[in-house]
Amino acid sequence: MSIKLVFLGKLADLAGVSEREVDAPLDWGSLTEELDGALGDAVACGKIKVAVNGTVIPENSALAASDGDEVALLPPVSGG
Amino acid sequence: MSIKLVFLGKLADLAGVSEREVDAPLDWGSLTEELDGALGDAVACGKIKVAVNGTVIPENSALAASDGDEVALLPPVSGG
Amino acid sequence: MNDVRLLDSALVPEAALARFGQDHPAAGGIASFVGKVRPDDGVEALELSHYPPLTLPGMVALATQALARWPLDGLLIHHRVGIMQPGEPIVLVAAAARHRRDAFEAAEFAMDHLKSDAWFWKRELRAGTWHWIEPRAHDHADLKRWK
Amino acid sequence: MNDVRLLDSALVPEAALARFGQDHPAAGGIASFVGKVRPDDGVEALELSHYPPLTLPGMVALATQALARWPLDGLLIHHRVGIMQPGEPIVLVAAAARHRRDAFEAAEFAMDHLKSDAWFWKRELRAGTWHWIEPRAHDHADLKRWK
Repeated sequence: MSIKLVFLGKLADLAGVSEREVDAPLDWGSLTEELDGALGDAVACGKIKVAVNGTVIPENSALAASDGDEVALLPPVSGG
Repeated sequence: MSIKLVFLGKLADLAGVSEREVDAPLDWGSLTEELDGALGDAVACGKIKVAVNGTVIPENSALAASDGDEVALLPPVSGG
Repeated sequence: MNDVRLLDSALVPEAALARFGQDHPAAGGIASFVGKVRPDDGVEALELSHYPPLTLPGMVALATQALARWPLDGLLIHHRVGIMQPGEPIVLVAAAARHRRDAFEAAEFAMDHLKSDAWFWKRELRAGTWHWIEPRAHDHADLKRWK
Repeated sequence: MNDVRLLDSALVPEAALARFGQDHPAAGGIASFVGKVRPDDGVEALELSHYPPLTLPGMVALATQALARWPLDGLLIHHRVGIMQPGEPIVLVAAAARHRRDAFEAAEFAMDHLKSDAWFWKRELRAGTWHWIEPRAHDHADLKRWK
């Protein structure tokens, strides 16, 4: 009954790991509760996009992940 | 007392040679008289530019070449 | 037709271009661009990270978009990930086409999107400390050209 | 800074580009273009003739113009003369710059001028007969972009 959270870019630094298991199910509310400190702030306020199983979802608030899903947190991509 | 005439592009085909000696001095009138047949027509009517000793002259009618000069007849350059 | 790759070891632009040219013998022209880690600004190293489920598929989609927009014989996109030293190539884009304007435009289109609309995160090592690179307003201006 | 050449034997773009890249290690990017004899239209060979007192000096002046117009680290123009077979490279242009837009623009500027405003005369061998290539209206439209 778990979900794999993947942290990209600076979020991996803030999380201290590049991935972590969390309990299923997961929505945007439970995700932001799960992440605390600077990581939680960055995810809540930081123009993060979310991909579920390799597909970016249109609205973070529509997150609805279940057992076995991979949820990636994608900060804005770096400039050229 | 001679001038080297250089024929470029299709003018070399029409002249049958890539260069020819002609008597000095040479102006635009004596040049067009000197060249006959299809070559003469191409030079007289063909948007030809003229270089004297490696410098393109602004007006063909201003041609005034003397002994030892190199006069090049330049048809329009080919497109890409 | 397209040759789109993520590379985790050295990108050798000349070798890739030579192969690309052989693969498209009928193209009248090939426009290309090589982007390198600039050996200035005190940057000691650059690290690019990616997310496999998105990054390469996004690059493939970008190539498909370019091919739909310009009459190309082929498009090549090779992009590094991992740690690179100053002077090392990061990206190679090449577009083969009958007409040079199409080749140039497709290569610029691909570069503009790779630089600001592809799933890469970069950090630079400066004075022994890693710094994440943020998005730049200028990148979005570059993308607007193609809307 | 600039590397401008007329070549009467094979032009090998990859080798020239590799050297150019080494010559400009500080450039963030290199945009380049290779033009080849198209292996279609029944063309069996292409011959380019030039006039030494004008052709190379004109190419050098073109490179100088590009360098005055864009902030470039360097510009390379290599152009073939003589007889070429289908598929053979005719021209290589490469521009090294800190910013990719400058590199792309300078390379296109150089190509547009080489194609229609440089002292080259071309003829094609088709079905055993040589045909001179005339100027094209389209070329002049290409040049207008840069006025």
